[in-house]
Amino acid sequence: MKAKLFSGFPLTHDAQMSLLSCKDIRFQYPGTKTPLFDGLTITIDRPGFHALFGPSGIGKTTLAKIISGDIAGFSKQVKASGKGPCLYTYNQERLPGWSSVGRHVEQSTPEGRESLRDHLIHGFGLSNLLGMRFSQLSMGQCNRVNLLRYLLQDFRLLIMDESLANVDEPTREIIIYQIKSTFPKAGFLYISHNVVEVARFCDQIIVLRGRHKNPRTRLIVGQNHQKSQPLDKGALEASMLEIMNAA
Amino acid sequence: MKAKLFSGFPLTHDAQMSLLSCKDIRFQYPGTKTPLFDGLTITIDRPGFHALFGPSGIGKTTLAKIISGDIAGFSKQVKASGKGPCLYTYNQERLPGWSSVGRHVEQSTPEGRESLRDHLIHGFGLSNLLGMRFSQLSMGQCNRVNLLRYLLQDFRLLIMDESLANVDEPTREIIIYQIKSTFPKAGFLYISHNVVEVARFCDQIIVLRGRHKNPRTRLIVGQNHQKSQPLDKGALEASMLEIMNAA
Amino acid sequence: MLHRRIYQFFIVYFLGIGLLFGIKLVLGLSDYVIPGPSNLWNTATAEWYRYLGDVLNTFTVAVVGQVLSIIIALTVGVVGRKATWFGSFIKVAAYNVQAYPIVAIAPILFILLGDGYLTRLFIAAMICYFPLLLSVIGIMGEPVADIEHFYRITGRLRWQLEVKIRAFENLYKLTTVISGSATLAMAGTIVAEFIAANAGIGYSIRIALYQSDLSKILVALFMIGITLSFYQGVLEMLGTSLKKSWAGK
Amino acid sequence: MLHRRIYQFFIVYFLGIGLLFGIKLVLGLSDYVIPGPSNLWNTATAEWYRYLGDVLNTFTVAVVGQVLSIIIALTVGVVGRKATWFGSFIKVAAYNVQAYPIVAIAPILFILLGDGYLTRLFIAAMICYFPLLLSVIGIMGEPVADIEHFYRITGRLRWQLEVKIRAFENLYKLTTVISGSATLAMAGTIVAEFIAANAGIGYSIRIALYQSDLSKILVALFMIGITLSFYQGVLEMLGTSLKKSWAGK
Amino acid sequence: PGGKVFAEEQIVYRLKWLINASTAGDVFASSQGFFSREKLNVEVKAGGPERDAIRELELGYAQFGVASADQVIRALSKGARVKVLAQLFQVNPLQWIYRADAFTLTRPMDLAGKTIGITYGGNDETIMRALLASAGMDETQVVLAGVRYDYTPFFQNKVPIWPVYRNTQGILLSDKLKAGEERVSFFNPAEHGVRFVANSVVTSKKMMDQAPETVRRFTKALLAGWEAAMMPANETNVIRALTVHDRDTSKPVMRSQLAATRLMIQSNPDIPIGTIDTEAWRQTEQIMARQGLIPGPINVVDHLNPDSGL
Ligand SMILES: Nc1ncnc2c1ncn2[C@@H]1O[C@H](COP(=O)(O)OP(=O)(O)OP(=O)(O)O)[C@@H](O)[C@H]1O
Ligand SMILES: Nc1ncnc2c1ncn2[C@@H]1O[C@H](COP(=O)(O)OP(=O)(O)OP(=O)(O)O)[C@@H](O)[C@H]1O
Ligand SMILES: [Mg+2]
Ligand SMILES: [Mg+2]
Repeated sequence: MKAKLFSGFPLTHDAQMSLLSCKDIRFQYPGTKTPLFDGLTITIDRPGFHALFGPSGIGKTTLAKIISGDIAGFSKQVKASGKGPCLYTYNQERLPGWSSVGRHVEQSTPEGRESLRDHLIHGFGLSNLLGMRFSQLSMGQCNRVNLLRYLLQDFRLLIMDESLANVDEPTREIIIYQIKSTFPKAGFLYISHNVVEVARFCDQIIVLRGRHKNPRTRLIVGQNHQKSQPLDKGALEASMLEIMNAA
Repeated sequence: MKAKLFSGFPLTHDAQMSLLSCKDIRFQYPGTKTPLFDGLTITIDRPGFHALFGPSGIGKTTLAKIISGDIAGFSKQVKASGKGPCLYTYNQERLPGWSSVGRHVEQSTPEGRESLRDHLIHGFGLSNLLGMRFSQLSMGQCNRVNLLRYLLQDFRLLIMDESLANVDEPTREIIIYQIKSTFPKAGFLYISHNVVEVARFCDQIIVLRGRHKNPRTRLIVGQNHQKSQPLDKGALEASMLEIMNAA
Repeated sequence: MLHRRIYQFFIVYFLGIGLLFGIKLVLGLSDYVIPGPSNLWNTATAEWYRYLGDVLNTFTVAVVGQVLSIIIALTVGVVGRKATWFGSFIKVAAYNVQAYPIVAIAPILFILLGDGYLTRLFIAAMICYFPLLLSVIGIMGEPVADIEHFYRITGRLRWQLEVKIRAFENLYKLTTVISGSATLAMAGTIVAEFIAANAGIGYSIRIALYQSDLSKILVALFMIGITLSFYQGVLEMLGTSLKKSWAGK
Repeated sequence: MLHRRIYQFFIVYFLGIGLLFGIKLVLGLSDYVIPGPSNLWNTATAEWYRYLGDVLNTFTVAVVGQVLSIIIALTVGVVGRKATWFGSFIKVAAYNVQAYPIVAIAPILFILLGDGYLTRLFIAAMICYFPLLLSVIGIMGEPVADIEHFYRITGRLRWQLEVKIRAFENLYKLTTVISGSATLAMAGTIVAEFIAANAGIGYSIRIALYQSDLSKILVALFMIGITLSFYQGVLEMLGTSLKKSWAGK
Repeated sequence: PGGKVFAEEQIVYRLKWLINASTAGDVFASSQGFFSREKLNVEVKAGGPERDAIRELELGYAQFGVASADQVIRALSKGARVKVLAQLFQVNPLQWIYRADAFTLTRPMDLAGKTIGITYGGNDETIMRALLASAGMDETQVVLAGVRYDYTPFFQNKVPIWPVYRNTQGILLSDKLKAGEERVSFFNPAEHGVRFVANSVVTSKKMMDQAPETVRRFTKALLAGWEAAMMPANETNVIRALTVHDRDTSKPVMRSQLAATRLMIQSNPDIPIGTIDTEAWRQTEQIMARQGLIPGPINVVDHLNPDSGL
């Protein structure tokens, strides 16, 4: 029933083209001695729910911002297919405080996506929070509200930088399943430190590795699990192992 | 060798007394309709590495602040044993920006704990970051630097509110083992959404449950795993299941 | 809060008067340099009512002037907040005009505006707006990245929204500066009356000065102070209730 | 940045002059009401050097006055930031003193400080400090919870540290207000000279006003503007480099 | 329709200073209907330090005004076309006050070695310099101290010789010092040959050319008003008229002020009020030229209209 509800939602992504390709990216933070990336190349060949994984401080956030254009100057090296922008969202974003969360979300809902919004609000467990101000929410509630408003926008690729880091696991699971079923053809890049989660839900996993490892990245195929499917525990553990070994 | 290094560190906690006891706590946020807690009672009977667990928005942060005194007015209902204050730390704290992270940590190290500090800096993987400003750190790096400076202080109980939420799992594992081995007799209350982690590393787990469940809390015993021990996978899974069922 | 402001003002005022009497006593100054208590008291009973009228007259101009200056400061601040050429030009213009002492440009103002209410208002606004402007520029020039990011990246960040976000995030600072600027509006109006009006307490002070009547001036200062303390108190209460209704806390 | 400020000042100034000339032309006014270009030019060539000296004289007082006012504002702001009785008392005192127009309290100042350098300095500082104070109170009164929490809970939050944290987190706003306040210090010094000194450009303007010599005033305004643009530019550069060295960016 | 056939002409008359005893005739002319009898509706506006009647004439904000002679001469030298209609003060009220018990000033040489207050840029500076020059004194023989509106240096005896308007401030100050048991005297430059003209009634040349009849009627009414105001019999009415605007001066003080004013408006009963002292104007121009306050001769006498009110 849910899937049908939003069949009218424009799915802007062309499955033929690669979702994302970054070529030969070199980046160095001003004031630092060594470049963070030096000739980094990444390709994800299809839409879907993918992940960016790697140890803390390796450059996930930086790479995400380069892809989305939040760090400017890489429009030549970064290509993403489809229409709409690459959006980047992170877990410390805030909503303005002058009216309730519900009102803000309402105002940033593009026309025609009201039922999508209501569907997501319900699925994300936010129905009771719409009357509150953002500053009154708990961390995980903040996370969810923020992610929700991004999902309502047009995008060719949505990068979620630890967007669910402060949400409990059962809720997170529900949300991920919901995203996957509601936007089956969109592109997502999910940044998370949770190996199980990444291995289980993601299609392809880009593992960013230490500065001195070669190659800098490894692409690993995850289980891309859907709610209705049975979960192959063995395969999952294999994926997890592969990811952990790669990092 | 490490354990020896800090045998001189004053362990202020008396194993005879209960670590923490909260009695009949009632709390309601101003402007809300129903109390968040109404007659909440919790006891942890011994020092160690414990957890506070529960779904997003259930009141973990609030309870933590009540215990630490960050939310004032509960000194009668909350008792904790030992000398030193209850400290509360959360993952969104920041260090001032006017000098390097290393310098700030140095300045907030109490006298005589310099070697403890250096030991933790190394163990937390922060050695290379000491020259940077806090605003230049990645999220996980911020988490670690912040937690580190709290560990250097006197406390009878340290509440860590998602303090490692943005750190990758292998690093987090190292850090937790390190805390447990360095402060074997101190009291910790670890707030995390990661069931595996909580079940594996924590001694006792307070599970905060939904408003309409009775009782509001359940106390579950975890594996309290130490680095040197073998890990009993079956027992771990049992603990996890128990926790998940309780929540 | 309001009554506290007022009795605190009494303390301040009588400390000041006490200081003056002390100086008079120590240096043995005659009544025409610093008036004695009885002289002051007589003047007060004779003039307070008239001066109250004058102060209220001044006060109404000051309130309008303050509103005007808030509008000017917000406009200039919003336009000048950007690091663009035009933004910095507006800033340069605003800063320069401010540096010209009002007494020096008063002749030019009279040429342009004639005399009367408008000039008085304009001078009051000019004196009051600049400090507001500095704060507004400081606040409006600094992004609130964690909030603005969503609107920027989705192309929704109109300047109005940007201004609203930054104003909201700095509500405490803004209300402090705005309620404090009441003081400046009052002082500005008095200066304006001093150089260019036939009414208001500034005009009365000017005559008292001309007649070298310090006790009248001290009475006038009392009336000014009490009115302002009251106004300030009211503004602060308004600010608090604004914060409550806008920020919900 | 510096040269941009200066040429933008030129634009502002000559726009203003152009406007005046336009009015003169349209209304057919004599040189007495608005001086003509040749009159202005002659005055400029005759007086610029002397006025430059005067402006520099004023400028030195303004700089000292500004430093003084920064110190006063920080002191009062830091003491008055708390919502305690004493804090609010200090605020009431500071606000009230400000509301008294300087012309009205000049006689009292004169008795206390005599005329000359000190009075000039004091008046300049008085005019300049208040806007700074408002910003400082606004900034110092608002906790930066995410940073202060650690220091507060571990008992390390001395007032110095609290002030340092809040200042640092609002560095952009503070530097904007401080560099902008140079303007006020300059205007304040000129006012002081106007009412209480025998030196400086304010004093020269006063004489020119007595002589109804608008062209002298326009030349004086030019000298003031150019000096101030220069100073402001330098302050902004200092601010930028302070931010760089303190904030490392 | 009944009522007036001719509407009264709307006129703005800008004074030089705030309304006080020095403007007695101006206020009286208005309050006693002297203007309306001439079919003029005159609004008398107080002046002030930032006011300049001559500018307002040119800008059309006023049709008549009061200006000091030095203002007129300066304006003429800058091409303003202004005409003098009447000279109100025959004796310049600008004089110097001092404590009579400390010393006596009978001739300019007595100033030697003393500290004298002058308003730099004001016409008291011009007058004092002219006085010193005419007495053959060097400026180094005296100490000139800049003064402002605030009398504290005089009160504290730091500047013992202080410039005041004899008929207004002079009275207030002598009263104040009298209360402190001190006596004062005044030093009047006119008694030592410096006749610097003070306030006069002016209008624009344009007004003069285009509405000579209005000018005539205005001047006539104004001078008649002054005439009436200066009559001791009318004193109570004059004081009542002034008190409407000047609420700060007590009646006894105002009475003394009026008495002093009378002596300056009509120093010689044979000379009608408003008479233009051409010789004094010539001297005033000369003094200003000598001190470099105007670039060259302007023949101020050509701009005086001694007959306008007749
Ligand atoms: N503004 C900056 N200036 C200098 N170095 C920076 C800056 N921002 C980030 N870095 C450094 O760049 C590296 C990559 O940071 P980034 O935030 O991309 O890491 P990350 O992979 O997202 O880590 P985490 O999982 O902890 O969020 C880090 O080592 C960090 O210290
Ligand atoms: N200032 C406030 N005013 C009103 N309600 C609040 C306020 N702060 C928190 N709440 C509400 O109280 C409840 C508990 O919040 P709390 O932050 O303690 O949750 P939490 O268990 O820490 O959740 P999370 O895991 O998401 O951080 C939430 O439902 C939240 O919306
Ligand atoms: Mg990151
Ligand atoms: Mg929480």
